[in-house]
Amino acid sequence: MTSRLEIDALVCGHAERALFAPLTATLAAGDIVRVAGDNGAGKTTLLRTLAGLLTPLSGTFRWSTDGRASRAGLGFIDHDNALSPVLTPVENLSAVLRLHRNTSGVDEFQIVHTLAALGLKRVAHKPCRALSAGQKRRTALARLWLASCRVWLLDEPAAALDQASRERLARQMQIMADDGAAILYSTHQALNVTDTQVIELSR
Amino acid sequence: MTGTGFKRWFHRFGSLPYFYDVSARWAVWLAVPAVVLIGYALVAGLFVVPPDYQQGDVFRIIYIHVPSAWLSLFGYTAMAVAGVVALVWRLKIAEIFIVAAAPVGASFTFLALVTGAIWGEPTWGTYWVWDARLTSELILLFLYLGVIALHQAIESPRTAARACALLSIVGVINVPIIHYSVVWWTTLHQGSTVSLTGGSKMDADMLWPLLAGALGFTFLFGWLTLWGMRVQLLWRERRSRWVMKRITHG
Amino acid sequence: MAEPVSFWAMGGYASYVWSAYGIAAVVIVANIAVPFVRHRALLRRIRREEFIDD
Amino acid sequence: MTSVFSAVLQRDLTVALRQRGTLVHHLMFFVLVVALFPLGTNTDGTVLVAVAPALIWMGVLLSVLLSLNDLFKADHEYGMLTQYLIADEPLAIIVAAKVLAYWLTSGAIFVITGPVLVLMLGVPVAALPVMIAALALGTPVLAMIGAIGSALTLSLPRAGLLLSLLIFPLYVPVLIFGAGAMRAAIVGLPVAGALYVLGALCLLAVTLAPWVIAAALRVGLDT
Repeated sequence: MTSRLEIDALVCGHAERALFAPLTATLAAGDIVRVAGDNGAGKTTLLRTLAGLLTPLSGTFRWSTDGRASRAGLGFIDHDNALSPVLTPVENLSAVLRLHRNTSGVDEFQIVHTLAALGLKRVAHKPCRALSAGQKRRTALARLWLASCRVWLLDEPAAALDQASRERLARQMQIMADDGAAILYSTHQALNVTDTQVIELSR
Repeated sequence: MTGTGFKRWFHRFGSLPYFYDVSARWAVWLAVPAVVLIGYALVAGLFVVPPDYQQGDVFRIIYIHVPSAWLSLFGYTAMAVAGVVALVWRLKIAEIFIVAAAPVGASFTFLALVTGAIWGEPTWGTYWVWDARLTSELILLFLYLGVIALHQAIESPRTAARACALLSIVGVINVPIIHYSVVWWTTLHQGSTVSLTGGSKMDADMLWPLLAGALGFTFLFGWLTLWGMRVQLLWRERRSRWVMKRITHG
Repeated sequence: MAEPVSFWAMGGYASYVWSAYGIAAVVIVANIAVPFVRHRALLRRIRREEFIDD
Repeated sequence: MTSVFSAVLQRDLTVALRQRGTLVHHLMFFVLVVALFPLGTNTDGTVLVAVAPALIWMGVLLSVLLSLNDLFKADHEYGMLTQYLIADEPLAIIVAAKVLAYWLTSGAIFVITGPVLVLMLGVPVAALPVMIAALALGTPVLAMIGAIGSALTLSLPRAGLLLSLLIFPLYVPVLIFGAGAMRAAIVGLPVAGALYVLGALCLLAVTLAPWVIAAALRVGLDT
């Protein structure tokens, strides 16, 4: 199952004000595309538009999986980590994973195992409000290991991560790309992944 | 109109600069019939039509009350239809229509309520009677105020208009349900009160001014809403080039 | 034609009929005036290029 | 399809049960509104009995209004709503699960405590079954319509008062038939008609509202 994204002269913005010049690009299986641009250039707006949350000002974009137009199997990790402070990391992750059709079979053991690999074994069963920003970010990123999505949109995945976690994140992104997933991400800190393409958002 | 003809017209009609220019001319075609019809309705209603044998001259308020009551319903239904168009075809003109029509509809609903109350006083002895129509009219006013308040509360104009579109659709589904439940409630409550227009069958010369008045009010509603749309359009597109072009040399 | 003398009296209901028509006139005039005033004010603001930077 | 429904339902119920405080607050508000009202009237029972149905329903309406903003607000803040919107499963199913969880933690409580409170207002015990039926059929409609208003005012920081203006007019049919059924029960008139209409409203709300709520969420978040 391979997914593709074609962007044609897309312009995003808020309240009729365009944030960047019309953008044309494609994202195919195995690509790692980095969205570059300084603060406020519209990186988050672009990602949220491609995820289908915002309507673009003009231009179009088309998702297709094996030729059929569909946005199934899309993974989106943005600034807020979709973690309810009352629930534990395990409960939060199983709730989010159940939303994807192809990963609803993940059981608690796999979740705890992945959290342990990310150094979160001690806090796996504590309410998320007790976690630090870095721990919350790693819990949110655990979805990269657990959900087998074909396309990933990552909004500054490396935010609040220490050096070791950034290395682990970069390695996992590389593995997923080699495995045929398509990744579109924005970041401020450099991540040593081989970007197949860099989209520069300029006015 | 062939398929492509309609599509081209639909997109041109949908394009905002085209609408802004053309609406000035359309306004005339709405204003003239409005003035003529309302003029005829008022003149006939106040002078020509003989007083009602039961209520005497106070019944002449009908020539304002019924047209505005009709307009309150017509306006809200029009907003709901525009809501469907705005949400399904994402047509900005339809969004702008809803936002412009809401205050006009609300003021005529208010007018229907006030004239109903004024008319009720001599007829029933109190200004407010929980009559089925008046109560439904009051709730309809709240529905209008809800749309207006929602539009003012939401920051971005696009989201505000689309939220109002959805609220109008939900509202219009509820209007008949609300009316039915109010009628059930009033009949249960105090038996069927004499309806405002009285049981007497309206004979022809009383009826014509009424129909003319209602039609005239509808044209007036169209004219007022059209102007409201032009203002909304300028506000939402104030930064775009076509507005600058038309304004600086206009 | 109702005789002009009692026209204003409206058969004793003058206050009701004319207050209703008066309020109707006020509502209609207000609905005409508001868009016009706003339209002109908006034109003035746009001409003064107030929105270029905001 | 059903796995997502039960997953979302289970998650929301867990969240609600871990914050038992808010449940108690909603219940206390309802009890206070109904319990303190008689202090404002003279003590002869006939007035209270006559006004009891209206008081119970207004108490339920106000409590629902107050408890509505924690329906989507929390998930919106933590970004969970974003995940719901881009999920593969239809949003209407997820929303239906959320509203059911919300109803279980608020509406259902009013259905149980309402009749008990109404005894304080001097309503004959014989009328209690109808009261329970009316509340059980009416509160889901309040939850569903309230959820539409809550979704529309999602992006607003303080939407409480606006929410009441949006949804109270839509609550009128439930108020009329709910209180109407109770009044008929108190005086022994037939109640079938009012309860059937309430049932119809309930069915209409439960089947149509989730799609409207889903659309409202997409519109509300599209800023």
